[in-house]
Amino acid sequence: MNNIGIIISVVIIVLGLLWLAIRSLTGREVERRIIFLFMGLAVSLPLIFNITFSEKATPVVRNIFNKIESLPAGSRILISFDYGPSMAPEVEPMSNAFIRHSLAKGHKVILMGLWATGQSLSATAVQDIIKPEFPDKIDGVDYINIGYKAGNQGVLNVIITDFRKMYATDVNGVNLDSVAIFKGIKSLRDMDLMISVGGGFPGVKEWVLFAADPGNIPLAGGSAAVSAPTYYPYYPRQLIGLLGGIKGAAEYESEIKKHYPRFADMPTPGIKMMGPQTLAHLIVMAFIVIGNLSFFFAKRKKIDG
Amino acid sequence: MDKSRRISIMILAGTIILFIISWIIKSNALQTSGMEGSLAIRDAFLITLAAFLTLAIFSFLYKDNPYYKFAEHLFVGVSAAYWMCVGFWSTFVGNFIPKVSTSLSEFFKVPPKGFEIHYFIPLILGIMLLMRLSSKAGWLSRWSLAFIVGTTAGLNLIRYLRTDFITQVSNTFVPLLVDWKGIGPFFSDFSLSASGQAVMTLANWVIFVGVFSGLIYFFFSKEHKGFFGGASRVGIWVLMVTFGASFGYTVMGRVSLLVGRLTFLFSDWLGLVN
Amino acid sequence: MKRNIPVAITFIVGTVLILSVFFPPVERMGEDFSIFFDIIAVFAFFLGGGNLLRIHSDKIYRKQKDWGFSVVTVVGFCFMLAAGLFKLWNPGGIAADVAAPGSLFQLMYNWIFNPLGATMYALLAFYVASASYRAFRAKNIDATILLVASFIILLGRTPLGMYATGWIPESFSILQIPNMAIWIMVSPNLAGQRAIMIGIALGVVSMSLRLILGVERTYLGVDNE
Amino acid sequence: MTTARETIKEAYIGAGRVDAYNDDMVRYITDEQFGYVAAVDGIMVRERPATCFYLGAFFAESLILAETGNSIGAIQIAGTAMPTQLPFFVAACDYTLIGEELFAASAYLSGEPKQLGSLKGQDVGKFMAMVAILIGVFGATVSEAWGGSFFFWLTDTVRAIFTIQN
Repeated sequence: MNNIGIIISVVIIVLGLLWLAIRSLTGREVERRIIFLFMGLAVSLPLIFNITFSEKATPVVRNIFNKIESLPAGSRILISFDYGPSMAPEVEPMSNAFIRHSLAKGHKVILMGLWATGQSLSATAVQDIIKPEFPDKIDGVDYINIGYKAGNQGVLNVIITDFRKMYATDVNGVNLDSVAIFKGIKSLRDMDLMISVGGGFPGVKEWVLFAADPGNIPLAGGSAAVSAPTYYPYYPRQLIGLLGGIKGAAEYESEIKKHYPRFADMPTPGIKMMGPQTLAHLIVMAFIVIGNLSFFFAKRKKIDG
Repeated sequence: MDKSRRISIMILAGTIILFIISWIIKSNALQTSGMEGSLAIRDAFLITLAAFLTLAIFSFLYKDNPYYKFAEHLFVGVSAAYWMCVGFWSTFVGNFIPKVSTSLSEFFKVPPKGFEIHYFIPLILGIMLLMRLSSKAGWLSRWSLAFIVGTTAGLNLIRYLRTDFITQVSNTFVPLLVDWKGIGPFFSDFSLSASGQAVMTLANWVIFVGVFSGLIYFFFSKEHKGFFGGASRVGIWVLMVTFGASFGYTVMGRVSLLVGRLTFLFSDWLGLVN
Repeated sequence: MKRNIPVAITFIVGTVLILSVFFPPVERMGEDFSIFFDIIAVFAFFLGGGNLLRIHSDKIYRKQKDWGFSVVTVVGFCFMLAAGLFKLWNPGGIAADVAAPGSLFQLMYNWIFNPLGATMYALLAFYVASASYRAFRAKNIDATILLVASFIILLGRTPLGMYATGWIPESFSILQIPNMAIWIMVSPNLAGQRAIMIGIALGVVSMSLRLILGVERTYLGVDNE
Repeated sequence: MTTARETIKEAYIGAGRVDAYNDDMVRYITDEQFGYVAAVDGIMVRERPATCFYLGAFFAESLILAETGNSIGAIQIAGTAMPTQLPFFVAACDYTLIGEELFAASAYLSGEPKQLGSLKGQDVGKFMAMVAILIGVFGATVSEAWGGSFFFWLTDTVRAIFTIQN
């Protein structure tokens, strides 16, 4: 299936590009909607044929994996949902992978969010990932969802010295003083690892500025591709690792699949999305090349004539 | 009735019929997969709704049209209300109510934290902010705006100075020769692993030259001529590579979002792929 | 009164927050101000909602062009607001998470808000494609460098790069496209981003100082008196 | 909107061509992102301007505007401080003001002392950063290559100056 799918998709796309190249090199306009159609096809075909590739983790991704592996079981990991629908397809696989990995390793997981949408996303993660896949883990003991608070960096500025001043209860109104997981936690400084998943404002950058750097707390990031390059100056001193876009998510998924047999059958949206992604990248590059060729061709013709 | 109006009514009717057909088929599909009756009908409705809204937005690619406008306006309304509700329950009820009223705390079922009078400051400033909606008392909102601006400025000043300025400068103190063992070993290993000293050395040179010339490019007090001009030229090239990287990543991100939506249409709605 | 008090507020609040970093006695005050800020942030959401409602009801009232769509906005807004504020269909009642699974609020998030928001941004993939074909030109050295670097990233972030250059031996593995992509990210990209970051940080610091000292007052708007 | 009209009118007065100005030149379209883009696209295609300036804060719409400008053959000049939109402008426009260049350009063009002052202040900061980087890199290199306690001390001192502890 994989091979036939690849062949069919590539043939359709290559023929289309040839047509486009001939048309534009002979100086005829191609309508915008035809370009749109190409893009739609380039993404749809690999999806329908279910084309996937194998992934290998790069150092900036493996650093996060190794950090979670090296912490002793029972360490406290905080995962912040700092994204909304506009980034969800890219970064939701990351937050799911982090939750799976941390819980499988026996860590305590605290979920929160600096985006209001984080309230819905963390609730979904508990419902769809933690409850069905880790039925033995108990809310308030092994994991807790404390939800969203308004105020962006203002929230971080409080919880870096005192959690309870900002968060009196979890999302279900349970007092934080009465839950086992929060025993001995005063502030963010008691976390063994913080992970911010998101790519806008507030996001990884605010976590570095207002939590990780002043508190000297290890921070990992999962970011939408658009803003991932801007976080590199923090790597590796202020940010131990970074998943950039869907490729980062796919690499992380493949890494946990490799090390944990229990995740052999887990859904891997990140890896699945890399098939369409690859073809779409090819199309974009081909468009740039064809567009430039016809541009210079037309320019030369003008000079000659 | 003119022709274009007739066509648009026909399209609307067609859309509604398609919606209902999709709803019925999806309910059946969900029920055969073992979902309980009423729940299947509800979920089938929701999935179909989401799919039609998705398609309505995509229809903008053909041209601007009423379906797109409908979806866009719906989005604006729903998202504003979403943020309001979550903000109200999480922070207003969660952080403000417990500090000011025991009976209200009981009503909202949040643990009271003891009365603190200075918590009325944010309430007053908040109400002043809402005065913006009135044209007469609008100037009062400046007080709250001043508080917001002051907090942001105070929070940002130290943190940006420390993390984005000072630490970035000191992180650039890189040795320009790494683990020097002589010319031979230097040229023998161009692998990307940390042991590749040539690669490390090269990387450090690029970081040093790149940051330095980039700063020169953004240095406006001296005209960019001579050495300064050359350095700022190098600076712009490094910045161009940076933008190239951002460009590549942005393309990647945009495509991912499209893949995400098409995955929803193909698998959740149409059930073409699992 | 209309200008001096706001400037004073900005000065006091800003100064306290700066001092709270260095002096423990002021730390508590800094925390309180942060919490006040967070609570006021909620009012900013209310303001946003109120503004939206005002603009659209005005449009409806005056029967302006496309006022029908404003009805859609207002209805969507009120429906979502009711679902959230009264926690409709929420299995846990008033004490539960507003976004508890199964609540009307969460259903509307999952099946209306999320698909709409995600699809809006998914449109951009199409525009990237058409801009690639019609707008991105290597018309000078700068743009050429940019496009070449982006090609390396685009290839390197997919399995294609490995297929194309996997034959290059390990001792020269930096020439493999995926490794080149990594190298670009951690060297030139890092350098360029850092130069930009230092510049922006200085901009933020200078802007914050001007705000706190009351030199910069444009945020107060224009006086009409 | 009113502010924009005032500004443009003043510019026309400044250039001595107040007769060429009328209020319809400045239009408000809509506050919806894509609705705005669609409308501006339409205007550009119909009126075929010779030059398009895109200055200020842009989000995802940058790409669509620049593409339309390219297709009508206009000379395009862009300036924005939005890091995520800069690549698209650089690739699609004839000239792009990058980040602070935009503010610097506006400061020099207007000659306003307040703006120029803050620009100078930031340049002092950049100068300090450059000097520190030169010393730090020199010290780090020498101590890495030949050792020597003096250079260790030098690097550490510069590093210490550039580290806040709290």
